[in-house]
Amino acid sequence: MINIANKSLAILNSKAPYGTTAGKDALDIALIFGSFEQDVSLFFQGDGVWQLINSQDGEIISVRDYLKTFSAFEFYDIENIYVNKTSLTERNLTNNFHIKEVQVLSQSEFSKKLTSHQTVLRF
Amino acid sequence: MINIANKSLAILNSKAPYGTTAGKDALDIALIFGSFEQDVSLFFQGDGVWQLINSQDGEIISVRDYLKTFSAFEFYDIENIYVNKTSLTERNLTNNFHIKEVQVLSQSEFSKKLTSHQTVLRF
Amino acid sequence: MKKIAVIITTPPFSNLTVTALNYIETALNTGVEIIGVFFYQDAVLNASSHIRLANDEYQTTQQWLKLHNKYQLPLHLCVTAAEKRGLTDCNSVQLIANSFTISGLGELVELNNKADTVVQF
Amino acid sequence: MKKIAVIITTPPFSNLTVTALNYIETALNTGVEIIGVFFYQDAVLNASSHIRLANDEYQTTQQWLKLHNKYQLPLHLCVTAAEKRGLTDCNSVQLIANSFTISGLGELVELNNKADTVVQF
Amino acid sequence: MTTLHLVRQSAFNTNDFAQCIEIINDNDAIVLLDDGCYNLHHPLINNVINQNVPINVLAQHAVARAISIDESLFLQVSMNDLVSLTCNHDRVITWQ
Amino acid sequence: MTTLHLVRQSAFNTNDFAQCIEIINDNDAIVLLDDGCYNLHHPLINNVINQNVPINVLAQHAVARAISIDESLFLQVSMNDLVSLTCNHDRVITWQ
Repeated sequence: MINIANKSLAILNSKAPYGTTAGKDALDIALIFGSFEQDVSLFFQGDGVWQLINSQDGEIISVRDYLKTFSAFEFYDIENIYVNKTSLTERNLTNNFHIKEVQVLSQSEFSKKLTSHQTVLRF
Repeated sequence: MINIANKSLAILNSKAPYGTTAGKDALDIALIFGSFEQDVSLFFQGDGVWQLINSQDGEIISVRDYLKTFSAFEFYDIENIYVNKTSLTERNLTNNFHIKEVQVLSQSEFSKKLTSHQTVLRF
Repeated sequence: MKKIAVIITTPPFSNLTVTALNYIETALNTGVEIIGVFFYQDAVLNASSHIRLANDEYQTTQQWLKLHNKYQLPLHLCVTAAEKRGLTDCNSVQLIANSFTISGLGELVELNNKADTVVQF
Repeated sequence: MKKIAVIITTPPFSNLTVTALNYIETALNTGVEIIGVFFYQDAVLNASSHIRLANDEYQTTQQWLKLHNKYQLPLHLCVTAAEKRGLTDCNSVQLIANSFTISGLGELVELNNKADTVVQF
Repeated sequence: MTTLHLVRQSAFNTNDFAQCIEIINDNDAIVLLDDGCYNLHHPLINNVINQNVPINVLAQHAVARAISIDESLFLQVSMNDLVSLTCNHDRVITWQ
Repeated sequence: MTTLHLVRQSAFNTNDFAQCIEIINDNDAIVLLDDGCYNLHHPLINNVINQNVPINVLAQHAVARAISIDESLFLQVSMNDLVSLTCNHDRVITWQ
């Protein structure tokens, strides 16, 4: 087997932003992979889609609001951000996100894109 | 207000036995309350009902099998053990339990009995 | 005034613990008597004197200390749950913050009997 | 033979960690190369040298030590996750078992690139 | 003898809210807090509305999550109100 | 390019298995282990059966939980088999 120098990583976010540290822990991995110029993509499914919704403010509940760091994705060359349309619809949510680059995918597109990555980590 | 010398405690078990320590942590509380001659009842709802099912063997997966301690309930004067019938039915489970004293209650009876206790802790 | 006992089961870096702290502080400010807080399961980590959080994160452990000092709030640590998580005082090594009392589940029996209501967080 | 990297996120007293240990031991016994284990989130507690479990419970930390000694299995601890949970080495206090290497998330980048497959537990 | 139910988990993620609904009685009250606020978007909330049980929402927790509260159906409460609610009921059950 | 899905949670308790089913492709395989074994009792397992995806069950984990495995529908596997499965697929996604 040949080792691949830059294996693509998909991070699948499944948890809401404030109730657990999962979203923050996943973000830390994304930023490190970005800063090492690795190919990293972010996926949001289930309650993970809440991480992308506009007008949230964690400071009201004394959370250091890591969602604000999402605006630094461009700086880290993290350009592929995908959200599952079905998860949005189930939650009666519109495409009103706090960052610009989000791509809304149908379930089959979402699955196809996710499994085009060599490594998938889920938080 | 007058302090009540022996406030009744209901412990509501909602988790399967081995995947988390919730069942064991709840049992430890039940046994302490029992040993202090407190009025304690056990309730099983949702995946908590798996804790009562017969023929399990945690030792196969290297768990110290705390379910075996359930047979000591009589010794601790823990006599009220209630299981939610709806939770059993949803899981296609029969009344085949590893201890004898289990009372299967309908949803409304289960709710009524649970809320007849002064304190309810849920694990 | 009502007497409340609180059981905490969530770790210091969880926002659920911040909710519990806000509840307790609000209760104490409004004259409700919190007769004690019992730390069980992952909540025992709240008693660690070695937690290092980033400066801009909510400093949970300092907040417990503040409530303990200001209101003489009793903070009871379940010793079995603590030992399971590597939190022990032995020999020269002190890991548990002074504001916490090392207790067993028997303390929970007492809190339950003394309180009018027990609130689990 | 395939090269596998493993990420663990569950604490030592969780049966999910026992599953991960069994997987790793079985892989090593059958000649699969485990290039490293990365401990993240609550899994950092696996590295605590102060854990006290009842004798009849599965001794997770001893099992990690055994695999480390027998197979030179690299055990990488995420330092930020560890500090958040009170697990630090400072001055006279040593809390982290010797078999673990204190690492950052950069180590995960390396493991991901070196491994054929990453398995998360 | 009424019970206050504290709901702290999203029904999209776990089964806790569904189990709470199995237990809730006519004279009880419910508080949505923490991730429980997401249940305002979940179909199960209609079961509680139909039961005519008072549904309180911890306002700060909903606002932090950008969840709006329909005041014709739900009561916005503060932490002070939550303290009062826990004192005014016979027992508290926490669904988390 | 096939994916191995490790399912470690009960669908009666959390939404993880439902999310797994959203992602699973025709050539994938699934392993039920830990509390994922309870999904043999959950209606969602029929979705996977209908998709003709191989459903492996870690035998020890099911036996410990007193869950019987219908061998006409499911494959009983050992930890050795699980190691092979993780080596023979292009990637592993863990649903926990």
